[in-house]
Amino acid sequence: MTNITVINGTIHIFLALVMPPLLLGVIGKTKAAFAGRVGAPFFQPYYDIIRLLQKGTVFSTTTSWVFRAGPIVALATTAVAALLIPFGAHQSPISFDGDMILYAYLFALGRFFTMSAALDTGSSFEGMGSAREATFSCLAEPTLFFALITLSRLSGSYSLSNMLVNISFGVWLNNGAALLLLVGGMFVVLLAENCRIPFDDPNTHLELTMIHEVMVLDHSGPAFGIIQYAAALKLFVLGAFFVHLALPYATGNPYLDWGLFIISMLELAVVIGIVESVMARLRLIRIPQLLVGATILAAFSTLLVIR
Amino acid sequence: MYSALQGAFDPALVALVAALVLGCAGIPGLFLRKPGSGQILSALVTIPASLAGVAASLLLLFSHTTATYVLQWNLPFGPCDLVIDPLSAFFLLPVFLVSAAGSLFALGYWPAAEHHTTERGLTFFYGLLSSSMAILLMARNGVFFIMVWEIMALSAYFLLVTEHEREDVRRAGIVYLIATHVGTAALFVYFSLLAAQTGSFLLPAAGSFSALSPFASLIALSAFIGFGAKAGIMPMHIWLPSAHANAPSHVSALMSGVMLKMGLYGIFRTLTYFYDPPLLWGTVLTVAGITSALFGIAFAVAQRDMKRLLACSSIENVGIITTGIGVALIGVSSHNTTLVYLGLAGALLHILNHSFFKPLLFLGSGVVIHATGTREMNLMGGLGKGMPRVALLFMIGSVAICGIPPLNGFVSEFLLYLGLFRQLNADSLVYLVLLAPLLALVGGLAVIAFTKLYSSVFLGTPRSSAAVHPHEAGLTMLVPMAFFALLCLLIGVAPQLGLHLVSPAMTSFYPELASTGLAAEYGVIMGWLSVSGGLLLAAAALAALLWMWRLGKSGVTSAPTWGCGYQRGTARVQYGASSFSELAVSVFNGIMRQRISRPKLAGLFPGAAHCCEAPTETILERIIVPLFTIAGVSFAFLRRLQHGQMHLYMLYIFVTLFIFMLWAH
Amino acid sequence: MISLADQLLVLVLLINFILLGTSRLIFSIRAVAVQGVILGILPGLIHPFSWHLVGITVVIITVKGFVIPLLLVRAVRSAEIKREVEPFLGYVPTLLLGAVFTALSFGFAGRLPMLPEHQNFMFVPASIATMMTGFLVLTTRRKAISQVIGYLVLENGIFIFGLLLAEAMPIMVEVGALLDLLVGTFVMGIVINQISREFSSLDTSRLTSLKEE
Amino acid sequence: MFAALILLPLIGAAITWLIPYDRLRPKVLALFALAHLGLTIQMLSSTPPVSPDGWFCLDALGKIVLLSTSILFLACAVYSIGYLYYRRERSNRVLCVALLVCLSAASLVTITHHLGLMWVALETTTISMAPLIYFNRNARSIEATWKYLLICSVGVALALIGLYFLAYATIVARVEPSLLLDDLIRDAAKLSSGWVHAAFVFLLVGFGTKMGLAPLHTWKPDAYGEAPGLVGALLAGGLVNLAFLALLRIYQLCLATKEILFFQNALIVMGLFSMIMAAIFMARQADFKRMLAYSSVEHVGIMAVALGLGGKAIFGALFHILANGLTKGVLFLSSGNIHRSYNSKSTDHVRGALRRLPWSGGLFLAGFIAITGSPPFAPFISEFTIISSTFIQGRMLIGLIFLISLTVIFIGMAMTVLPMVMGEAPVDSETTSYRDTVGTVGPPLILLLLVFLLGIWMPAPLMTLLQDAAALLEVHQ
Repeated sequence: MTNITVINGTIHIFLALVMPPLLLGVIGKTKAAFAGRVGAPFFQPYYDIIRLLQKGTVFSTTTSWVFRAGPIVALATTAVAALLIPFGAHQSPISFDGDMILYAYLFALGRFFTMSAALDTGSSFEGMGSAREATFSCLAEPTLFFALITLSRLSGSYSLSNMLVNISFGVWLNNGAALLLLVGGMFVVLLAENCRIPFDDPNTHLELTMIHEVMVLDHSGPAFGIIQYAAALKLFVLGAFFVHLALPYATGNPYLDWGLFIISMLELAVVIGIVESVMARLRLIRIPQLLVGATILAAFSTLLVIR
Repeated sequence: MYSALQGAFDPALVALVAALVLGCAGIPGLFLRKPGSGQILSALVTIPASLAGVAASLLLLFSHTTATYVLQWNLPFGPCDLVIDPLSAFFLLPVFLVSAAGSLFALGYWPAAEHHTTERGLTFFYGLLSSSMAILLMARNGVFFIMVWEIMALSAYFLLVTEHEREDVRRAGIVYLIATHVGTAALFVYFSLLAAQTGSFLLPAAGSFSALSPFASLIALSAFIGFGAKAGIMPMHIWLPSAHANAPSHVSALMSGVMLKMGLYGIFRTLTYFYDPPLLWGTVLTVAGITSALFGIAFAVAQRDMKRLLACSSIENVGIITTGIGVALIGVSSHNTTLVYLGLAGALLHILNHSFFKPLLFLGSGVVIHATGTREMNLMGGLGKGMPRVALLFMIGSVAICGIPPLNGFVSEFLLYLGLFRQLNADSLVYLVLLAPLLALVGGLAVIAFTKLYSSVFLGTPRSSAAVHPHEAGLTMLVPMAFFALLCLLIGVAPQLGLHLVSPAMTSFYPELASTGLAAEYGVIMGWLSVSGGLLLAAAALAALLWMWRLGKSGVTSAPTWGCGYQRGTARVQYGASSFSELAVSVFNGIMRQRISRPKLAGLFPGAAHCCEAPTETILERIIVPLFTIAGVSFAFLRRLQHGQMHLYMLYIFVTLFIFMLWAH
Repeated sequence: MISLADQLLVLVLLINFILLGTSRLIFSIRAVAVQGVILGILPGLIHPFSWHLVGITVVIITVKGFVIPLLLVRAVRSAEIKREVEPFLGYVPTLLLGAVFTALSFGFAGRLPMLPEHQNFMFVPASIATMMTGFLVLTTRRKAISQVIGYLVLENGIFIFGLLLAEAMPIMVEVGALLDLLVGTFVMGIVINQISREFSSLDTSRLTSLKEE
Repeated sequence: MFAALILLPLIGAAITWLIPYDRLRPKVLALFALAHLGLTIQMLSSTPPVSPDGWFCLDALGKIVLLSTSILFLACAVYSIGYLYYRRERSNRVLCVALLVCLSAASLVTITHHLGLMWVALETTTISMAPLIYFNRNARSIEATWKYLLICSVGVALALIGLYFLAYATIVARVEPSLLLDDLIRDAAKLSSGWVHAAFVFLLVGFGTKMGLAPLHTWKPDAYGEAPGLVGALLAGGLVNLAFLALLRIYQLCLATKEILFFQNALIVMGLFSMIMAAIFMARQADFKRMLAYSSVEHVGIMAVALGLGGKAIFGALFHILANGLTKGVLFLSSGNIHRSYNSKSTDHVRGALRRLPWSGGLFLAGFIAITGSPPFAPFISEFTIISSTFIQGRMLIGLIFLISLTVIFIGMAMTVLPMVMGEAPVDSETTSYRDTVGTVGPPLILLLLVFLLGIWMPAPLMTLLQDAAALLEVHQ
């Protein structure tokens, strides 16, 4: 426990706590820019969340404790996941052999409760949403594992920190094809898991078309605030994973590396924003095909590295 | 029959006596006049006996000793040994635990007052089933093994057909009986071949013969068929869904939680004989396992009957376990100790875990069915308000069976995953790692299946009159469930315990493991798992506190669910079980093959129409039943030989005579 | 003496052909009776005199020649049927088959490892031919009576062979066998009566209700 | 001693003939059956000396068959008290007399070593059974009786030819001509093989017909189907064993003549064929008594195969004599009760027997489980011994065919039996006066207990008896 690790850990937790909503803000700003608008300020998501936390709550009469547990578990799981994933070139606070499996399954736990909470309201729309969430994330699961296999093979280690920190330009030079395929696959998963366009449109107003947003339709006030924050955190965590693959630069100087990490996260946000503004939402029937496509990309990358 | 078993007072003896007591527990009830007294008596006898049995098994497990008794029987099949080695002791744990829980549960679930005609038989055969399984684990004489095995199978049959007035129960019974008998036939071959090899009906000692010896692969094959049929490995699983769905719930718990494991035990026991299993065997087991897991859970997603869903998920779990065994076996044949360790640990721990959460879920479904009088999930809903405790326990079971942290199901799957990942940097058989994404897919489907089960039963609003007035279960039903839920939590947050529990069985299966430091290494990782489990709970608590605080500040109002402006919403509008899984089913329809009858809507104002989606037993209904019909038809013409014309019967005699005369000269 | 026995055996063979050829039941019963009497005489011709022999002869003649035929005749009368109409296999084909079988049996008997003193006898071929006749009647005739007759002829064939080994067959067994034959035929007679009462005919092709369909 | 065993039933027959009361006769019958069993046990415990002329000798083989026959007969006799109470409409004089005559003849078969005498006794049992099959006095039972009588008589006649050939073989071989088993075995080596072969074929086919090996079994379903339950039990559990004993005698002779191989193969072929036939005919069998008949065909097949295999399987075959006999008793007696209660043998009408007749239905179910070779019942011991010895002898193909047909038979039987006993009795089913009584349930229950006991525990004397018997059938080099 040297004090550099302590410092890194503190920064890690601090970033995980503070930064996520900013990404949403950046995305919003980017989209506004593309639409030729000024758009909401970068910190709008923070305002929203704080506002929501102050609002009163409406509970549906049909709901039970499961409905209340939903947001909490979602937040908790994402938070623990945030502790497992390394930010930038730094080890994550918690890392042990096999933590990537825990990482993957934590999201399953969150999903289980989010979907149950949605179904607890007895509303057909939220049922619809959770049914879609269930199917799509189930299809996204194998992709993540193929990615993990590839990374574990490339790094020769079994914990997220090592396998992600290990990715460098050197690795890119040797296994460029595999990593490229992987980046493609993981980007799709990133968008799908966070219900971004082209999978889902967070700010449409037609419930019939939504996935994630429709699931939380009946949550209000603080609960909704927690959900928003959890969603942002999830984006942040998965984003961190993706950034490691796509933009693996490191200087070796810890403080510079933190800076680099923040920048690359913002880059990612911008990219997502661009994608969202140039693409239209896919028809639901197409989504499974796209996800399977991503799986195939990841599978190929795995085959490339283990052959 | 059996002269007294000589031997000092020791755990093995305790376990043996406990097993026998279990068997006798139901007998007094057959003769007692007062209805129900037998049931209570058997519970009173069974529970202490089982607890003693559990204690004894634990002692045996950790003392790493092997206790042997010789049964003085006078059947012409050589000496009959009863042996408890760590492997048997390990398998004894679920037997005793689940039997005890079930016999307590039965008091509330199957009260003699309501079921005076069936209760006696049920109690008797329940005891017989438990005890036969316990003794099976000790039997080391092939013929004795088969006898106990068949007693087990038959008593399970009689338990299954308790409500034989119902047509589907009868059909399930026949399918089960035929399947198990075919399995027993395979075991006849198995033990005969073993006897042909060793010259006696005693089961061969561990590592006593080579897989290259003649018939070795035939022995393995017959074992795979015979034991696999009982374990429910695809494609020998055909009997399983209907059987588990139609038995009384505590019987389903025993069958699914323990009886399936007897098949797995047989496979384990068989594998101990050979010191050089070829790679092929491991591969076959792995492929069969992962197929069962994938198809099993896929079928589960499609089900509408909640017990059928649970049964299908048993197929999945057995599949995962079998995959673990297969992986371990591959490790054995490729001398990769780590793979052996992780595969075995995953398989054995999952056996234990599955015997915790599956009974929990079956008992829970029993309560639900008891309350609603239906197994059809589409007719339920909103039960969580009527029976909050059951709902909570059922939630724990569901999370655990999905293999999600922080519960026990995750631990065993974690070990298996780790084994597969470890293979990445092994020098050979790297492709094994490709099982991981498949397992992940299985996990995803499991989440779908159990969200569907849990939410359509306990959440939302009642979808039919059946589910309107649920009543909370009595203590006799809640205590067993709570007990299993606690076990799930315990192993979930303290995985080291689970690892500790399986290690003796592992070393007795593969002695080389004792010398390695793997146990310590993975003990540490298990420690990390419990740390993160703790963190998870802490984070949840924090978030909850934050929320509470905010709720305190800002007011709470309650209103009906937001119906998007649609005012006439009824309970039927909500997403039901079938509608929830419809999307997933449509994606995986290649496997599930739903039978969908959609009405033709014609004209401007079509009348009322009815659409029905029914999951099919693909293998049974599309392959096996047609095969039987074909066979029946193709042999039917031979029946004309019995045409009733006597002068032709005479001719048969003379023709036979003639043929034999020709043959003789 | 031996030659006489052979001539009698030829007579037996002739009776076989009569049985195969005739359709009148009473007549064939009589024929069987005659065959029985001949069989009764035969032992006397080939074995030296002894009271045991006399006893045998008397018993055989009474049973085979009189009692059994009487039983059958009674059955026929009570069933009031005269003749075997449309058998499963016509008369001419059965006759031909009978001829073929007889020929075959002569050929076959020639190649059997017989005792030299039996070599030139006609006993074995005659017995085989008679058995074959019995089979033929049993398998081709429709009326219950005819089938009984077939059974009797079969028994006769066996009996002829038995003549060769009187010393191996103790009297007790001989008598027992005869007794069984007698009782058997008696019971068959009863059953035939029942059949004719139940089905108002002796046509066994009606007795085909017990079968798998 | 021997004379007593034969004469006792005959005296009984005479007495029952004279008794004018239908109610009294069955009781007398049971009394004599009991006495006969007592005598049997007495003879088993202290084996009487061989009669001076060597005609009568109770060896281990005879003992086994005698024991099983006597036990079964007692059960049937006791059952007849309860059963005939429901058949008061007709006189049971012939039935009782014929039963006792049959018992006497059966005992004679078991104790004689003179093949000619054995043949006479066998023929007597055949004939004495005919009136029993005809007991129901309807068109179907006449037909059954007629077929049974004629086919079996012809079959046994063929056996007689076989015996004549044997005798002639002795004459040809210039040894002292005789049909005494012991003499034949003594001079077996000298006998001319041609005649002996022919003899074996005729004896196999002859006794095979009586035993009901396919394709000579054609009379069986008819006779078993139409006869009353207790007669069926005696046919399937008693007469079959007598015929098998006859085959065993021939087998002994074959061993001595060293012509054994052909005989063994013939036995295996016929046995397997019988099992396959039984399997085919049991599937979708709508008449449960006929189903039992085919099950009997199957089990004679099993015994034949076991005999053909030799070695350890012989032990199985000998034990199967006992196991099969007793189990068949359970099945036929309980099925008789079910038949009485529903007044129908068709599985379309017979449903829910467990609800309507808890005892008979339960016994029938248990009997089914036992006869299909499930532990813990006696047939499992014998059948497993046979199967395992096929594999231990390395005769995989035979073992597999054996096992497959057993499985198919199980499936067929389950499809017929389970719907019968399970579920609810159909509302439109005929209501009859029959109720389960001690008289009609006790005997099969006792038999079932015996079958169960033998399934888990083999008494030492029985063990020695079986081993002695098996020793008689071992190949002596």
